[in-house]
This record gives sequence, structure tokens and C-alpha cells, in this order.
Amino acid sequence: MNSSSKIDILTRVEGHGTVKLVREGGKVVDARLDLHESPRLFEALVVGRRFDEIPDIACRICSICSTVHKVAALQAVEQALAVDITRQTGLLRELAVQGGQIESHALHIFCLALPDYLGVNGVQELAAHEPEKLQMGLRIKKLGNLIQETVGGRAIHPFNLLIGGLGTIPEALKLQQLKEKLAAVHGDLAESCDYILDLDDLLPPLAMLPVCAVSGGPPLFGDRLITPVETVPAASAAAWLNEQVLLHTHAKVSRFDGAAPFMVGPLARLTLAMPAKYAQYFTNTSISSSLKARMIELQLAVERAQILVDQLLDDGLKNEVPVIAAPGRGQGISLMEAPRGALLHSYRFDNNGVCSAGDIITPTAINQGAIAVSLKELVIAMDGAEYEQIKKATEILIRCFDPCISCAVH
Amino acid sequence: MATQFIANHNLAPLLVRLRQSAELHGPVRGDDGVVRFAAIAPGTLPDLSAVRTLLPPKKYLLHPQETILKYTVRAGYQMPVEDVHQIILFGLHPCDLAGINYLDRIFLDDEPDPLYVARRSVLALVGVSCSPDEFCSCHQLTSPLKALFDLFFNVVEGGFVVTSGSARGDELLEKVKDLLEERVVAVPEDARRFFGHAAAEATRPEPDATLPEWRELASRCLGCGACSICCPTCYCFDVLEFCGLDNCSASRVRQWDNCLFKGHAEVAGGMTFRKDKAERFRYRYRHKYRGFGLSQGIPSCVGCGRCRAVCPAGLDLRPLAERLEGGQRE
Amino acid sequence: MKKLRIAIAGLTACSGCQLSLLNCEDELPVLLEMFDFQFFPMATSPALLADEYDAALVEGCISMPHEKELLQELRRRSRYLIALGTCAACGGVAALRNGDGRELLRQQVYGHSPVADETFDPIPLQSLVKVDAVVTGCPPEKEELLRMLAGLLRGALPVGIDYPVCTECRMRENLCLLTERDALCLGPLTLGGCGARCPSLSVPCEGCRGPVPEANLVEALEVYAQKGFDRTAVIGRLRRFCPEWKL
Amino acid sequence: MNNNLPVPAVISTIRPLTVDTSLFTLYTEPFCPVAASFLPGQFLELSLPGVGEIPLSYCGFPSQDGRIELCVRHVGHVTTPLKVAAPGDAVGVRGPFGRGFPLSAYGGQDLLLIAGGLGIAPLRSLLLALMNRRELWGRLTLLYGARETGALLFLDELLELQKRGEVELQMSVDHQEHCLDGPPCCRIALLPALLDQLELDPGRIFAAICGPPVVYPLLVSRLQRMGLSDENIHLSLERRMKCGVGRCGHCAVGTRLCCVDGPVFSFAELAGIEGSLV
Ligand SMILES: Cc1cc2nc3c(=O)[nH]c(=O)nc-3n(C[C@H](O)[C@H](O)[C@H](O)COP(=O)(O)OP(=O)(O)OC[C@H]3O[C@@H](n4cnc5c(N)ncnc54)[C@H](O)[C@@H]3O)c2cc1C
Ligand code: SF4
Ligand code: SF4
Ligand code: SF4
Repeated sequence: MNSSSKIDILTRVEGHGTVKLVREGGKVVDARLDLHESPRLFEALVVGRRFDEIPDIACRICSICSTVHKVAALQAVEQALAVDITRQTGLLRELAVQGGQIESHALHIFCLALPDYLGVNGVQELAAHEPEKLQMGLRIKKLGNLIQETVGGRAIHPFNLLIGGLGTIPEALKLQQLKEKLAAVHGDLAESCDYILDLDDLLPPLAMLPVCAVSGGPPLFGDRLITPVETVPAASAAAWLNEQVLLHTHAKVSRFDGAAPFMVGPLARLTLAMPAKYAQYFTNTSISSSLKARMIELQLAVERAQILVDQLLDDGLKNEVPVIAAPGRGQGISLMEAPRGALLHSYRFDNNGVCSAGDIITPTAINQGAIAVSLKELVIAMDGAEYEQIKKATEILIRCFDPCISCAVH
Repeated sequence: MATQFIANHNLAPLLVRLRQSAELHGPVRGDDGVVRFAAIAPGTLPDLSAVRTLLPPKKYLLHPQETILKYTVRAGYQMPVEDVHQIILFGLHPCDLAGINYLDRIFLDDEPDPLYVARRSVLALVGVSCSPDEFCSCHQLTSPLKALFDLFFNVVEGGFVVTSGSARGDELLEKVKDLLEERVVAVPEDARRFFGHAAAEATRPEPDATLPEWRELASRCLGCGACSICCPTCYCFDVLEFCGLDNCSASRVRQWDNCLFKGHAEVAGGMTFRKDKAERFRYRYRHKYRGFGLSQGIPSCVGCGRCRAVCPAGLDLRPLAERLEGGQRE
Repeated sequence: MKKLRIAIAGLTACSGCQLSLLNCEDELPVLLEMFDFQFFPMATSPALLADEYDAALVEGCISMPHEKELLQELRRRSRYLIALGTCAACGGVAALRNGDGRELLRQQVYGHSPVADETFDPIPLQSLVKVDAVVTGCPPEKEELLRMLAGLLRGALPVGIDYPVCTECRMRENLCLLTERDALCLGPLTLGGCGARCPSLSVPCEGCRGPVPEANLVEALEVYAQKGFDRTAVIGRLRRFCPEWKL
Repeated sequence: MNNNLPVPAVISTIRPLTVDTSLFTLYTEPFCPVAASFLPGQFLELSLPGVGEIPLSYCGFPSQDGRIELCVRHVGHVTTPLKVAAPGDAVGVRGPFGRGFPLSAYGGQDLLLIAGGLGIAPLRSLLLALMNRRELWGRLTLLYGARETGALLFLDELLELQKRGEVELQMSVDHQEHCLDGPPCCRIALLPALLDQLELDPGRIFAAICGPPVVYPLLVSRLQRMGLSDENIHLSLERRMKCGVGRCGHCAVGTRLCCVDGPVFSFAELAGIEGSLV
């Protein structure tokens, strides 16, 4: 590497990937996303580990979505060992997951994506040019982390979420404080909504992609995948997603049944369950407007968190200890919505409760097909533009999917 | 001889009365079963049945981590101003009282430590008698340390005999006069060493380094630090300084340290004067049973038994102390 | 005053150490004012390597050849190189099955495809380059990160910690999960500095900060054995974050 | 005075002596006791704001105008940032602490100063004090050893004293390099070897020693063999120190505290105490 060398990697995304422009006769004809993140081989790492270690290990797949990975793994293990959790545990977990949703969306909107809209390089210039915008976003983000800390014990890799329950139930006082903070963030949220929903898309509208999302439970939870035309139960979700190993990416790619790839994530979720008051913002559901979808979900997450906190406080917090799980044979599959889309954790355990197989399917891995389709379309739409311009646009497009490459490769 | 007696049923009203003049703290059993010195919630009684709290009362005087200096470019180093308020510590056992007496010698003698002075001056010490368990060694040796108290409650049939040990104690007694009665009650003599009158010992020969016990202790110690964290008289501290992100402010922090840790005697370049853990045990031993510096000749172990109760490896310096110190001191 | 030039890079990891920095919501504006994060692909474009850095903060372990190159480049260009997090310091979760044969593990995931066949058993940074300081933890504590950065402003590296999690756990007057609840708490063997985060919520320490200096494994195994944990199970737990632990 | 609170001082000059050692001149308030009233061998605590505080021996002569000289080797957390400090930078000082060399006991006697490496710092202070009233003392000998000639500190000053006949100077370096073009009266040898050819009057001589702990046992046994009594062998010890006032608990040597009862001890006080020399 020479001095001041450009390292050809995608920036302002989680993890390591590159976008490569494919040229034919001097003309850009396609763009390809390569996920060359170093694989940690999580599906192999979990093998040989006792059931109670799986969630602690699996959450390390990714920091931004560690809470949802943790909860997904907990649910899968609990299903395998037939552990029932209490309502309180369920509510607290859901609250933590919404905290993760808030944190992740706020990070993406204000630190990773907004710089594109303002023509700055990232957080550093954002802080210099639009300090109020950054700080507004950080205040919302902080709230997401506070929720995760209050319930999970830590913003990243929440250790307090255990099989069958929690290590320590948060004090009512802490939840009361959360309630106040949630109420206090409304000003920032409203202002953010006004601002973000008003931004012009940076890319031309692209054709709508087929969408798919988890359904059948409270927001972000469920037991099946749905698309506008079909429903896939959790048990057959992995087969339907149909992950294959391809050569150019370290993440397995979902091939579905050979039809056009499905998109997952905020835009997919909203498309399938759009609250009426937000419909006006989506004349089309092109991925170019995904920032808006994320902003709306951010709003929804705060609202949901408020409901959950209220429910918990109304119920009154009980000092429950975790349900004890007996080691044994079994298989569990858990489907959830991570901030970036559908997430599946599935594990098998032998008679001693030792993991014999694991399968983890993550949103960005699923989205690879959708990203490829959109990239191609974008390149065609930009026919005749400068190489650098196309390159920049493709990076923005990829960011619209908010890829989480550590998750994808895991 | 007539004594001041308070009946058991009058304890609760007495606490209500004491609470009027200060925060009331004492041993409180948590949901997890751990007994800690903490604020006694109104309407509840301290747990006087517990032989020992997990942390000793030293935590009121020296915090595990505390800012001792603040720095700003404009004002230079300054002492932090701490918001202290009157606290009545109720339910201190003689060993804990003696432990405070020991800390006083270190932090009040000569050039008093300002933070310590501030916190010490707002503490009223109320002792309660107790009966030792298998971990305790308070009854084994005499000591020049005194169980200094403002008030002391001796447990007797049906209540307590209350003694004042200071003007402050007299004042407190005055407030609860109507709850006390004059009664002739025999108080069993407390044979514990903190009520004895031993003088500080002259220098003794070094502990014999060739004893196999040192190696045994060294090889079994997990290095967890619990023994000194929980000891009422371990006061070793480390000092760290942290710069503010503004690059023009800083705070200096002192935190509890342990003589069994690797860094305790380490100097620049990784050179250490007590590389060997057995040597560090002898260091601990010297301090606990012989003292050093100004408190030379004053054993700092007050026999509360905490170090034994909390040690995950079950280590115990007592047998060694009995051999090396016993006999000579009686 | 000239801002300190900082590079922040992630190797094989979950980005948690970098996110910990971005999670300092209150301090981030000040940080961005005091430091010039010149290379920080996760939060700033483009990824341009400058000639010189005052400090490079590197997250993650090394498990692919291109990571070696990047690390060596950063070392060459930086006055201080600081290992961020347990992966960088010890190998971390990615190194969980070091020694079980990388190729076998790879095939467990990718089958017979040659994808990522250049991957090797993850190694910590100091096995390849000189590391000037370590801020450990999975994830690292915000407070420690901020203190480390503030120290850099004064030209100082962080002072190493030499005590285990238990020390802080006792300072917080927690119930001891090992002695009182017979739980497999790794506190005695794990480097302190987290304020005994997990045991303070009644969750046994999982050892996420790596080994404490002078860890007494032999005796700890005895103590765990008395509580009913066999040696291989304990070593397995310890190896969750650091492959160096051996029977 | 509150001995926890550093008083402000300002770095006035920094003179690099070798690659890793510099001589700092600080100024605090005139008549400030930290600068004005110390004995050679005593130390102060130097604070570098935002970084930390370390014990350093006085290296100069007491001054009424607030001037303090310190010789610092740049080795770690606090001393490395000191290397890039600049004149005008603010620092803090507390002191003087500990027990220095017992100058009054030395009156009318011969003195053998032995310095190894950075140990010259407090001995320079002692030398300056001795020179101030040269007539009060008998024969003065300085043995000074270092790794290599480049690491010999204050060479000009020492050679000047030797030239004026005030002090008998003998130096040694461990390593061969460059010694050929090294200063006069310098040999390739380990420090204790310098004692070999020394003619002393053991009845009226005190030894004042400061150096790396490794050389202490050898030096002491040779001095004993030469007839010095344990009371007349004075050693300055270095220990981890945090408070300087006998509270932090790190620096005990036997039952004595290095920061209060030392750092200068007579060997009679140390004999038989575990870990006192190494
Ligand atoms: C009485 C006395 C006089 C000294 N005189 C001088 C002198 O004149 N010139 C000089 O260069 N050095 C002297 N030293 C040594 C000097 O104090 C250490 O080099 C210095 O503390 C190293 O600090 P550091 O933070 O740079 O090193 P690190 O190794 O990073 O030290 C970390 C911490 O450990 C402690 N520590 C480390 N080394 C020592 C040590 N040797 N003594 C006490 N505590 C230590 C300090 O509290 C320090 O903050 C003296 C030491 C003592 C005890
Ligand atoms: S050494 Fe042990 S028994 Fe003695 S006072 Fe300390 S904790 Fe109590
Ligand atoms: S709970 Fe764990 S960390 Fe805490 S003292 Fe016990 S063993 Fe140590
Ligand atoms: S207690 Fe243990 S697992 Fe928890 S944060 Fe600390 S080191 Fe990590």
C-alpha cells in the first residue's frame, strides 16, 4: 500500500464488503456486492457447546443487532428444550428488542446515511456542519441503548437475558425513568420525522422488489414468514429461503425457489403492514426511499416501547427467577425481525443438551439477491453517467439496504 | 450497680428517635441474603443477628473508588467538596469498632487525610455486642486497639444495657432518656482484646520465610482480592489520574488495592519487589499481625473473620498466627 | 491545537468495539472535536489510509491474509497501536474452536465450496505486531474507551489492570455466585475493569475480558470441582474468549 | 499545609541528558517549602495533570526562589508524556518527603558516594550540598557506574569537580562500546569492582549509595569486608509509592515504610529484612 491509499471497501456500513462495477466495452453494465468479511464460522462454533452457552455465543455475531440475535437464540433453545417463559419475561425481551431497533435505526439514519443526503463524509463532518442534527439523532439513539442496558444489562451483548428468564429483573424505578425518557424523546422524534420524511430520495425510483417479513406475534416477533401471496411456517422457512454457497461472497445467498429474490427489512415490513397514517409517504416502495421506512419504524419502535413499559409497570414487576431448563434432545427454530429484516436461528441438541447443528440465516444474507437486482437496475437507469458517479450511487444504494455484513457472513 | 437498660420492645421507638437527628444505617439483609451496612428503611429493624456484614464499615470512610483531587487548568489541583451528612451507624460489633480505631490511627494521626476527616466527623458509632462464630478470632489475642464507640449496646436478657463512650453518646442518650430505665443488670465482661490494654509490641524478628505454610497459601490463593476488600483494616490504595476529554481537566482517583496483586510492589519497567506470592503473603501477614510504619507493633487484624468467610479457597492465616504470635502475647 | 489523528479499523469481529465508541452518545460530539478520525470506515467515507496516525485502534482478531496486511500497514503508520476488545487482545469468540482444524470448521459451514478457504485459526494482534496498549472486553467498557482516548490527548497510554473481576464484585458488595450459589462464575480468572457487570445482576461472569495476570488456574479448577464442574467444562467456558487457556 | 494537595509549578527548562533521561527545572512559588527545605536523598511527588503523579528524588540544591531540579528517566505511564512536555507546562509538586542522607552525621567525616545509573540524581543533590560547605567534610570519593559512556549523566559537572580536586572520581561502564573515546577515569567494569583498588579509612567513612537494587548486595558485602560498619552504609531504596506520606501501603520494607522512614536507610536498619535489598 502506498501512502494515502484508498482501500476499496464500503464505508458507513457494518462490516466489510466492496462494490465492484462490471464493465463491458468501457461501459458499466452491472455492479456487484462482494461480502469478503472474514467468516467466524458461527454455525461451526456452536457445535459441541452446551445449550446454555448458545445465546451468549450467538449474540456475538453482530454488535448492532446483538439483542435480537440473543433473543432469537434464546427462543430457539427454549423451544428445543420445551422451556416456557413468563409473560413478564416476554415483555421485557420484547422491550429489549425494541431498544435494539431504536438504536440500530437511529445509528443508520443519523450517522451512516444522513451524510449522503448532506454531502458530507460521515460523522466527523456531520458534527462540524450539522451538529444539531447529529445530536438530535444521538439523543434518540441513546434512548435505544438505555432500554437495552436497563433490560439486558449492557447495550451490546446483553448478558442479563437468559434462558427461561432474566438474571435480575429491572427495578420499577428504572422502568419509570425509562417511561419518562421515552416521553421526553417525542420532540426529537417529531422533528426527525419532519426532517427525514421530507428529504428527497438520492436515487431514481427503482422497481419494487418482492417483500417478505416475519409475522404472527407482537411487532418483530412471529412464527412464520409472509409475503403478499404466501405464508411459510418457521419449520419450512429455511428450506424456502434456500441458502446456497456462492463463490464471490462469504455470506450464503438465499435463492428461494428460483423466483425473483425477496427483500427483507423496514421497507418490506411496512409494505406488508403499513399504518394508514404513513401510507402517504410511500407513493412507491422503491428501495430509494428506505430511509423514510426506517424513520417511521423508529417512531413505531418508540411507541411500542412505551406500551411495553406501561404494561410492565401496570402488571407490577415480580422478582422471578429464570425457569430451569433440563438438558435434553431437541430442535428449536426461531424467527424474528432484526432491524434489517427477517432472522432465523435454528439449533439441534443431543441427549445431553449439547449442540449438534446450528443454522443462522440473517437479513443481509437474504437481501443479497435483492441488492443484486437493484444494483443492476440502477446501473441501467444511470446509463451514460460517469464511472465515479455510478460508483457513488451504487454505494448509496447498498446503504439503502443498511447491510450488516458481520451478520451476513457470521 | 445500676445501668441504663432498654427493653427489646423499645428498640424500634429508639431508632425512630435516633433517625430524627441523622441518617440511620446498620446491618440490613438484602433479598439475596447478603447483609450489608446500609440505610435502615423507616419502620424496619437492622439485622442484629448477623455475625458480620460483607463489607466492613470502612466503606463509609474510604470508598472503593473516590476522587481525591480535581484539576482544571485555571484552578490547578483542588480538593473536591463532598456533601456529607450526619450518619448514625447502628449495630457495629467490637471488631468493627476496633477496625475504625485502626483506620483513625492511619488517617487521622499526624497529617489527617481531609476526606477521611470529613466523613469520620459525621459518623456516630453505635456498637452492639455479639457472639463470635467459627470464623472469628476476636477473642484470641489482646490488642492495643480500642473498640471506640459513642454508644454501646450490650445484649442482655430482655434488652440491652447501654453505655455511652463519648459526649456525642451522652447527647444521643439524652434524646432517648424516656425509653431507658435504670436497672441493675450484670453485663458479662467482654474478654475481647479491644477492651484490653496491651501496649504496642516492639519490633519482632521477621516471620520465618522457610515455613511450608507460605508456599501452601501462595499456591492456593486465587488472587481474587476478596480478603482485603472485605477486611475492616486493609486500607492500601492505588492512585490513578484521568484526563477529561476537554484535555484541560482531570480527576485523581484512589481505589482499594491488595498486597497480593502482581502490581502492588511493581515499579517502572515491570520490576517488582515481591515477585513471589509467598513473599506477598508474608507482607500481608506482617501488616495484619505486626503492623508497619506508624502503626508498627499494632496488629491490624481485629478478628472479624471476613477474610476467611469470603475466601473462595478457604484460606486462613489463623493457624500461622497462633504459632508465630500466640503465647508470646498473652 | 492540532487534533490527534486516529485510525479505527475492524478485522475479524462483530464491530462491537467500534459501536461502543459510537454508543458514547454524550461524548461523541466532543470526541469528534478533539480527534480527527481520519480512517474510520464504519462511520466515515472514504476509507483512505493516511501516512501517519497518532494512534490506530484495531478491533478484532486476524483470520484472513488481507487482515494481516491492513494490520501491518496500520502498525507502520501509527505511533501507537491499541488493541480494542477481547478479539484483538486474545482472539475472542471467533477463536473458540482454534485447534479443531480450520478446514473442518469451514466445511461445516460452506461444504465443499472453496469459499473463504484462505481463512486460518484466528490470532490476536500481538502475535503479529507490537501492541502498545490493550482495552479489553466483549464489548469494551465505554468508560475505559473514553479514558484511553483522553489519555492519548496527554500522550499517555492506559495503565494496565492487574486485578480480577472478583475484586470489583466484592467492592460492590455482591452476593458471590461462586461460593454462595455454586455457579460457574469465571470472575476469579478474568481481568477486572468492568465493575463486575454480570455478577452485579446475578449473572455469572463469562470471562469476556480475558485472563487476569497471574490467574491461578490450578487452584480455581479445584474450587470449581468442589462445586461440581469438571475441568474440561471449565476450560471450555474459559476458551469462549481466549484460546490460550489449557488444562 | 495539606500534604495531599500538589502546589502549582511550571516547567522552566528541559535538558535532554541522554536518549531516555532529561533534567527538568521547575519553578514554584518563592520560599515554597517544596523547593526550599529538603535534604539530599529526600523526594517529592511530581504531578503531571491528567496523567498521574510519581515520586522523584531531588536532584539539585534547595532554593529560596522556588527552583527545583529533577532528573527523569522516561520509562512509563507518567514519565513518557513528560518527555514531550514543554517549558511553560503546568505541573504540580508535593514534598519534601521521606528521610534523606543524614548530613549532620557526616560532619567531619570522609564520604564515599556510590551511584549506579540514575542513582546519580539524589547523589548529585548530595554532592551539591557537600560542595556548598566543602570545608565541613573530609575526603570525598564518588564511584559512578552506568551501562555505557553515553548514559553517564552530569559528566561535565563531575569532571570539573574532579579537576578542582574537590572529589575523587572513578567511573565505570558495563559495555565496551565507545569507551575508548570515553571520558578520563572511566573503566569497563561492573560498579562494585571500583571498590577493589580503593584505599579508605574505614573508621571515619560513611558510604552513601543509590543505584539499581541488583548491585546493592554486592556493594554492601564488599563495604563490610572493607571494614565499614552497617550503621555507616546508607542506601537509598526505591519502592512503588502512591501517596508519599505513609498511607497507601505499597512501600513497606519489613515494618518500615520507604516513603516515611526512608528512602535512605542505614544497612543496620535493613539487615535481615526480607526483600529489603532486592
Ligand atoms: C524515592 C524515589 C525516588 C525516585 N527518584 C527518581 C528520580 O530521581 N528520577 C527518576 O527518573 N525516577 C525516580 N524514581 C522512579 C520513578 O518514580 C519511576 O520511574 C516512576 O514512578 C515511573 O512512573 P511511570 O508512570 O512513568 O512508569 P510506570 O511503569 O508506567 O508506572 C505506573 C505507576 O507505577 C508506579 N511506579 C512505577 N515505578 C515506580 C517506582 N520506581 N517507584 C515508585 N512507584 C513507581 C507509579 O505510581 C506509576 O504511576 C524514584 C522512585 C522513588 C520511589
Ligand atoms: S485479617 Fe481477616 S479476620 Fe483480620 S480483620 Fe481482616 S478480614 Fe477480619
Ligand atoms: S460472584 Fe463471581 S466475580 Fe463475584 S466474587 Fe464471586 S466469583 Fe468473583
Ligand atoms: S463480569 Fe465477566 S463477563 Fe461480565 S462484563 Fe465483566 S468480565 Fe465480562
